[in-house]
Amino acid sequence: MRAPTAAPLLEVDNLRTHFTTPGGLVKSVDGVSFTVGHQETVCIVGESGSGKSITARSIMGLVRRPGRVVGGRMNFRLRDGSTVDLAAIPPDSATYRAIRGREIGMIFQEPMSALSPVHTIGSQIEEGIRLHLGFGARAARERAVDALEKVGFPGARQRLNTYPFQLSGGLRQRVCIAMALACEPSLLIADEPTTALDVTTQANILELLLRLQGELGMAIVFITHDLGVVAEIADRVVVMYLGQVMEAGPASGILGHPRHPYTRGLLRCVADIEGDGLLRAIPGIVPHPLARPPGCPFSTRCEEMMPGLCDTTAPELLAINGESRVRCHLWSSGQPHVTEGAVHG
Amino acid sequence: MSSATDTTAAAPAPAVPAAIAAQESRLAGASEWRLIWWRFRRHRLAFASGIVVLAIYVIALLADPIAPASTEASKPQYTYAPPQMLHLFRTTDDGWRFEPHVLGYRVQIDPRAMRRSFVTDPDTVIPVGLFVRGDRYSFLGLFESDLHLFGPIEAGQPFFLLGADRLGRDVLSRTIHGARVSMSIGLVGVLMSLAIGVVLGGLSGYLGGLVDSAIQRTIEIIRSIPTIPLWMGLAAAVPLTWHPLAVYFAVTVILSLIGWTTIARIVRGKFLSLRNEDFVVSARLDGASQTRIILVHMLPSFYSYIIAATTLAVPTMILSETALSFIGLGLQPPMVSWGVLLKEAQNIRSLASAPWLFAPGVAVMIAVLSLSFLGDGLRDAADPYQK
Amino acid sequence: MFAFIIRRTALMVPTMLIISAIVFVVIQLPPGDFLDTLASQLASQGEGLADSQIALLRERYGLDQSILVQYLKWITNIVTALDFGQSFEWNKAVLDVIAPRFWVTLGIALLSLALTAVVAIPCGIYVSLRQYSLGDNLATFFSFLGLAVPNVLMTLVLMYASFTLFDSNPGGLFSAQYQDAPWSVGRVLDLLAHLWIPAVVLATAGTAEVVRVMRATMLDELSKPYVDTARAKGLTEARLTMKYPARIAINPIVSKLGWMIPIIVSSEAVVSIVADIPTMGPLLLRSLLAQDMYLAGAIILLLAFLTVIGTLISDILLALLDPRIRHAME
Amino acid sequence: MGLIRMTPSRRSLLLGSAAAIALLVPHIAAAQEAYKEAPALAARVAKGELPPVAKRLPTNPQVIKPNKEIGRYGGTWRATMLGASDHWWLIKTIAYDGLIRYDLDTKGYVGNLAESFEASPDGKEFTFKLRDGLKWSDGQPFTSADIQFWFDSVAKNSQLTPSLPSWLRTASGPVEITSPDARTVKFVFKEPNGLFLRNLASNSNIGDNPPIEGFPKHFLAKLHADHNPNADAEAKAAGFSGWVERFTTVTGPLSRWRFTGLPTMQAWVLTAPYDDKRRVAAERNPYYHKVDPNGQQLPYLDGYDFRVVDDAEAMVLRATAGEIDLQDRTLASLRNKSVLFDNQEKGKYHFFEVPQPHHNTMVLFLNHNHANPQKRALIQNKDFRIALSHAINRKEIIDLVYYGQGEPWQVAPRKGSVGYDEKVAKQYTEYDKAKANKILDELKLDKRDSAGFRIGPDGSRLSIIVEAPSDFRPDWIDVLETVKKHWKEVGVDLQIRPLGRALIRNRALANEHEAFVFLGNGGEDIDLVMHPDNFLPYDQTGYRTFALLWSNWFAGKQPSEEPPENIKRAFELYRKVQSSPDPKVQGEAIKEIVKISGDEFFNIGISLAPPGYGLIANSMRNVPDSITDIGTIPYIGVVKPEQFFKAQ
Repeated sequence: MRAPTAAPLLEVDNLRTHFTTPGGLVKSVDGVSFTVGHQETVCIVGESGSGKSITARSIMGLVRRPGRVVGGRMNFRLRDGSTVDLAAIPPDSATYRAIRGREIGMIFQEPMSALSPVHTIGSQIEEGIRLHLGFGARAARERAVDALEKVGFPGARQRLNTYPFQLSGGLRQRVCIAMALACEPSLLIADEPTTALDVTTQANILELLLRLQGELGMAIVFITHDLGVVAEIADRVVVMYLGQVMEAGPASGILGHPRHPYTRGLLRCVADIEGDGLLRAIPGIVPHPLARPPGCPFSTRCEEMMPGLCDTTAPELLAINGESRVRCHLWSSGQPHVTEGAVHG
Repeated sequence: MSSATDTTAAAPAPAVPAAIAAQESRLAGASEWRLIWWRFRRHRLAFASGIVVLAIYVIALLADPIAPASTEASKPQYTYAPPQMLHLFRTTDDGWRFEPHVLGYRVQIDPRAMRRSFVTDPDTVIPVGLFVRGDRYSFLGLFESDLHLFGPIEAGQPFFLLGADRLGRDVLSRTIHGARVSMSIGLVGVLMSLAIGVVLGGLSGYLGGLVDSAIQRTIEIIRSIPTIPLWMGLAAAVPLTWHPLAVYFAVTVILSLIGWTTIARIVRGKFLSLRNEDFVVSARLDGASQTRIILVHMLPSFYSYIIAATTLAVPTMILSETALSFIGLGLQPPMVSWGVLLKEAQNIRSLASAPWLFAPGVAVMIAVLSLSFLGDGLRDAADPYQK
Repeated sequence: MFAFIIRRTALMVPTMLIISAIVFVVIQLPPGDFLDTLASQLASQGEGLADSQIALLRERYGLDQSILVQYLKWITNIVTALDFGQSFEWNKAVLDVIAPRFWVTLGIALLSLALTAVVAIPCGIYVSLRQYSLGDNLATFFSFLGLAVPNVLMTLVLMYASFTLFDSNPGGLFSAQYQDAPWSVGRVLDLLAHLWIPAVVLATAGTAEVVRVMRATMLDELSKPYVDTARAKGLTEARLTMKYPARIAINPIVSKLGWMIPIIVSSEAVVSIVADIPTMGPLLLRSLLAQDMYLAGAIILLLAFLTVIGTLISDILLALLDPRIRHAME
Repeated sequence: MGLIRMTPSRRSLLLGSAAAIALLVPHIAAAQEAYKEAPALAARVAKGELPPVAKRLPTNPQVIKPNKEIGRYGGTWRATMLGASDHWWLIKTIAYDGLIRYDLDTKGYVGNLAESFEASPDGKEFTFKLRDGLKWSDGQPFTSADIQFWFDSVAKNSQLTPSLPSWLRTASGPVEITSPDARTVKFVFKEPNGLFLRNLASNSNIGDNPPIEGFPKHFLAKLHADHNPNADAEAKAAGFSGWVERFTTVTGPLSRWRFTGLPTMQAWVLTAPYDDKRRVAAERNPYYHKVDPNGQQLPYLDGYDFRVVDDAEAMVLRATAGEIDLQDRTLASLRNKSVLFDNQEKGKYHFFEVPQPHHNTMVLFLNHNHANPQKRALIQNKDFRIALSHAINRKEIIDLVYYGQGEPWQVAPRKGSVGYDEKVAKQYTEYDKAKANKILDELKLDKRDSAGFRIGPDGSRLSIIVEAPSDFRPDWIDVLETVKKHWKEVGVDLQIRPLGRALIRNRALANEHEAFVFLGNGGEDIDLVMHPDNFLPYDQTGYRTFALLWSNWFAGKQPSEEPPENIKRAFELYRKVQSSPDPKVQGEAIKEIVKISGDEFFNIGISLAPPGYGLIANSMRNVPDSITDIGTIPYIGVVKPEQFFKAQ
C-alpha cells in the first residue's frame, strides 16, 4: 500500500444520484466524497442498499433509468493529463464512451452472466481493443491473447474461440478482467467481483488484481461488503450507509481502530479466528430508502445513540487527524467524545 | 455475511410509512393467484381489455333481451336501410327536452337498379326508450318474454342503429346474437387442445430423448393433415337430423384432437429450458415423483404461458370460424355467427353501398384485440420472472 | 452437428411416408369422389352425366379400386418415377399444374416474411426499449390490429380502396399489357403493384406474433449483466443493443422461421382467392373441395415436406445461432 | 320439317329482286372476287402464309344478316370466367357452329355447315348436304368423312364411348350414319326421332351432346389405334396410359379446351388454352365459312380474351374498370345489380335483358317416395301440400328477395309456351293462413306442442327438413327463411339444411332426402320438351328426383316401385313426346302432362322467374337488347357472335 502521489486520479465531491420511483424520490447516493490516488486501491464497503454499487456505476455513467446523477463533481485525470468532470458529461455522449473501457475499466459481480453467452470470449475482448485502440483484426487478436495470459488464463491462444458457458466461474471472471484491462485503463472499478466465487478462487482473483495493479500502475475502486477482502487489498477505505459516507480513511486506521459505531459493528461481524467465535450482528435492518430516519441515518440501530441529538440532527462528516473522516456526533468536535462508558478505541 | 437477521433486543424500527409496510406484509402472505391479480391490475391496458371481454360475454349470454330485435325479424321495405342517427334531444316549439329518438325513412324502390333508396324523413320521429316491448323470444329456454333492453317504444317501428341487411334485418341485433355463437362455439375444442398440448408438450420437453423425438415427429405428421377434407368428411358423416350448430360443435371438438400442436411446441420449449433449473434438480434430488415435479414444481412457473395461450387461442378460434365460413364450410346461413354475417357482407356491393354491413367485422376486431391485450397482460402478470 | 442433420434427414423418410398415407386417406374422407362433384356441378347446369360415362371415367382414373391399391400405385409412381399422377380437373400432370404457382407462392411468402421481419423486428426491439411508453402501446395496438382483422376483409378493403383511390385494378398477377411481355423492369414493377396487397395482408398476421415474442425476449435479455459489460466497454447504446440482446432475442423468431412458409401457404388461400393471385392456396382449396385427389395429395405432400424441412432448418438455424444448443447437441 | 329450309336473307333476296336465276348467277360470281378479309389475314396472304380469301371460303359461303348494321374488323371480346370448370361459358358463347343452327327469327333450324338438309316425312331419315369447299381452320377440307370418322371410330367404339348418347338412339336401336358422297351425310333411325334436330342444334359440355363436327379425321386418325397401329406406343411415350386416354383427353368435351392445336370449324381458333394460366384467348379462323352481305369474311372481332378468376368479386372489380365487353354468367347476379348499376359511366357499359327459360324462381320438391312410411303418406296427401302452399305469402317473398319482380306462380309453363295453363299456374297461390290451418286441422294434425308447432303422425313435432345448396343460388336460403316464418304461423316447423350440391345429389340418389329446392326448369317450349322433369317424377340427375322409386320404375332400374295410374299415364305421354317427330303431337302430349301435374300438384312453386340481365360494353355493336337463355341451345351463340363488332 503506497502513499498517494500528489494530485489524485479521481476526486469525487458531494456526488448525488437519485431515483424517482412511484413511491417517491430515493436518494441512493446523497453527497458522497472521496479521492482515489494513482495506483491506489480504495475499498467502498457497506451493507446492501448502502449505495456503494450506485456510486461505482455513477462514476462509470451506467446508472439505469429512472436513476440519474443529479449533483456533485467527479474530477477524473485523463492519460493526457487533462481533468474532466464526469458528472457534467451526459452518460451516453461520445466523450464519456471514449473514457469507458479506455480510461476506466469495470468488472461486475456475476461472472455467470457478465459475458454474452453467444459470442466467443476472444471476440468480446477484441471488441474493446478495436474500438478504442483502432487495432486491425490480427493485432487485436494478439492483444487479446496477451491480455488473457496476463490474467493467468491457461492456454489462451487455443481457447480464444471457446464460449463463456464452457468455462468455470473463476475463469470467466478472469476473462472479464482481461476484457476490462485490455486497453490498460488507469482506473479499474470492481463491483463485488468475488462475491459469487468460492473462497479459494476469490483469493486467486484478489492476488491477481494486486499483481496487475503493480504491473499496469492502475488504481482500483473495489466495492465489497466483505471486510476480510478489505483487509487484504485496501489502501484506503470508505464506509457507506444509506447513501452517505460514515467513515473514511487509510485501511490501517479504519481496521485498526474504527471510530464510527457502524464500522465497529461491521468489524464485529467478521469471524475472528481467535475470538470467542460468537458473531454479533448489528441489530435491526437497513431502513427503507423512502423512510430515512431523522438525524443520523444509523441512529435507529446505533447502540451508542444519544437520544435528542443523534435522532434529531444529522452529524457532519468531519476530518480527524488529517486523513480520516467520520460522520458521528461522538466525534463531532474532532476529539473522541468521552461517554460515561469506556472510550471506544 | 450481511446482518439482515433480526435480534430480540433491537430498538423499534421507525414508523415506516403505513402504506408501504402494509403492502409488504400483505405481499408476504398473499397466494400466487392474488399476486397475479395485483400485478394484473397495474397493467392498465390489459385490465381495460379484460372488462371489454367480460362485457362481450355478458352481451353474448343475454343476447335475446339486449338486442332490440330478433335475428329473423325481416322487414321487406327496409332492405339495405342505412343506419339511423340516435338523437338524444328534441327541439320542439317549447324549447328542447331529453327525448331519445331516431328519424324514420322515406323509401323509393328502383327496380332497374334492384334496390331501395332511403332518405331520412325529419318529420317522422320514432321515440326510443329503455325496457321496451319487442319481438318475443325464449330466454335461455327458461321462460318466454318480449322485453328488450332498448328499442322503439312503439314495437314494429324501424329501428336500425347499425343499418339493415339485404332482408331488412337489424344488423346490430344479428351482430349481438352472432357474439353468442362465435365467442363460445369453439371453447370446448380450444380447451381440449390446450389440455392435450400441455400434457404432450410437457412430457416431450421433460423426458426428452426418444419420447421427445417421437412426439415431435407426430407433431410434424399432424400438422400436415389438411383440415378441409376433415371438415367435409365429418360434416357429411353426421346425421341430417342434427342441428347445424351441433354439427359445428361436434366437428370443432373432434378437430381439437389435431389442434394441439402449436401449444405443445411452446410448452416443450419452456420445459426444455426449465428442466435443468436448480429448483427442478433439487426437487428431483428430494425424491419427488416425475408427475409431482411436472405438476407441482414446473407447471406453476409458466402459468403465464398457459393463460396467455388460452386467451390467445380464443381469437384464433374466432378468426378461423370466419375463414371457414368464407370457403363454404363451417357455419352457413341461416345460422347467425360473426363468420356467417361477415361472409354475407364480404363483397364489393356491400363495400360500395352498404359498409355498415361490416359491423360484425368490427365486432371481431374488438373481441380479438381485447382478448390479445388481455392475454398479453395476463402473461406479464403471471410471469414470476417478470420484474 | 453433421450427425444430427444426417439422423434427422434419415428420419424424414418414414415421416413423409406416414404423412402420405394419412393424407391420402383423409382426402378421401368426404363422401363420393371427383366424379360425383363433377356430375353434381354439371347437373346443376341442366346436364346429365350418363352413368356409363361416369363408370368409364371412374375406371380410367382408377377411382374404382380400393383406397389401398390406389395409394400403393400413387406412392410407387412417386418414389420410382417422380410421377405425382394426373389432375382430373386440369387433365395435366400434377407437377405441371403446381410448378408455376409454386414460384408465385414462394414469392409472396418470402415477400411477406421480409415485410414482417423489416417491420416487426425493429418494432419489437423499440417496444422493449421504451416499455409502457406511448410508442409501446401504439406499436402493440397496430400489430394486434393486423392480427384482429380477418384476412378476407382486409384484402377486400385494400383491393377496393386501391381501385377507387388509385383507379388501378389490382386483381391478377399482371395488368393486361404485361401479361405475356418478356421480363423487364416495367413488368417487375407491375408484378409488385399486384403483389403488395396479399403480401401486406399476410405480413400483418405474422407481425403481431413476432412483435410480441421479440418484446418478451428482449425485456428478459436487456436486464442481463452482459449488457452492462458491453456498456462498460464504451459501445454506443444502439450498437450494443443490436449486437447482444437483439441477437439472442432473434433466436425464437428464427426457430419459428422454418414453419412460416407452410403456415403462410395454407393461410394465403383465402387472400389469394380474393386478390385473384394464382398461388397454391386456391389450387389446394379447389382440389380439396372438388376432391381432385392426386393434385390435392401432391400439394399437401409438398407442404408436409416444407414443414418437415422447415422444422429441420429452424433447428439447424437455432443451433447455428445459439452455441449453447450446438454444444448440447455434440 | 318438310322442304329445304331457306335462310331468311336468301329468300328475301330472291323474292325482293324478282329476277330469274340469271340475276342470281352474277350475284354469286360477283360475290366471289369481291370477298374482303380482315387486315391481319390480308397481311398473311401477302406474306404467302395463307391462300387468298376466295380460296379459303367455300364455293357458297353462308351470308349472315347482321342484327343491326354492317360491322368493321378489329377488337377483342373481353369477359371473365370463374374457377377451373367454367366450360359452360365457352360452349354457350364461342362453340356454336354445328351442321345446323337454331334461328331466332324463324324459331326453326337452318343449315350452317350443311348448305341444306332434309328430313323424311316419317321422321326416320335425315339427309345433310355439306357446303362445297368447306375447310378446317388448318386449311384441310371438311367432308362427310370427318362425320363418318366420328361415328365409326368414336361413337361406335365402346372404349371411347361406353354408350351412344340417348338422342342418337331410339327404343328399337341406335342410328345408322352413311356418307353416300363427300358432301352428303344420312342419319337413319329405326323409329321416328322427334327431338333429333333439336339435339343436333344443341351443345353441352359433357358426353351427352358431343360436337360431332369437332373430329377432324386428318388430325385425329394418327391418335386412333384403328387407323394407326402404333398409336398406343406413341401415346405411352407422350406420358399417357394408352391411346384411349390420349384420344379422350384431346377430344373430350371438357379436356379439349385444355390444349391448342385441334383444328376447328368455329369462328375463332384457341391460342391460350383453358389451363391454369388464368386466360383463355383465341384469334380469328382464317377459313371460317361465313361472310356478311358486303362479302366481308366474318368474324369481325379479332378474337376473345377471357380472364379466369378465383372469386366472383374480382369480376365486379373488372366490370367497373371497364374490362368486360359482354357477359352475364356469374357476374350479373341479383346482389351485384346495384353496384354495377352505379358504375355504368365509369365502366362504359350498359345492361341487356336475359329472359329465363325457367318458370319458377324456386321449386320446393317433396319426396313422394320418402323412406319413412308415415312421412311418405303425409307428403303424398295432396291436401297437405295444398295447405303448405296456401301458408306461403308469395307477395312478401317477391318484394323481399326479388325486389317486387315477378308474380306468384306454381310449377307450370310460362305464358306463350305450348303447355301454358292458367289454372295450373295460379292454383293454391292465394295467401290464406286460415284455409291452411283448417286443412291441417282436418288432417288430424290439430294437436300442438308447447312451442305452438303441430304434432306430426309419428307423435313428434311436424317438421320438414329441406336441403338447400350452400354454394349455388344464395337467394334460395333467403326464400326458405321467409317460408320458415310463414309455416311457423301455421304450426309447421321448416328446418333448413345448407349442404354442398354433391352431398344433396348423393342423398337424393340414395332416397335419404325429405325435401329439397331447385330450379323450375321447363318454362319455355324449347326447355319444356327437354326437361319435363318438373311435371312428372322422372329424373335421373339427382337434382329433381322427387320420386326416385317411380323414376327408377320408368328407367327400368332398381330399387323401383310401380307408380299410381295417373303417373303411368304421364310416363306414356312423355315417351310419345320423345318419339313423335310431329310438333303438334308433342304439343298435345305436353299439354296433357302439364294438366296431370296440375291435378297431382306434386311440388310447390314460388314465383315467376324475373328476367336476368347481362353486361355489355357501349362499344359492342350488333348485340340484341335481349338474349333469352334457352337451356341446351347455345343461347349467346344463336345471336351470331361472328357479326358482333366494336365501334371506334
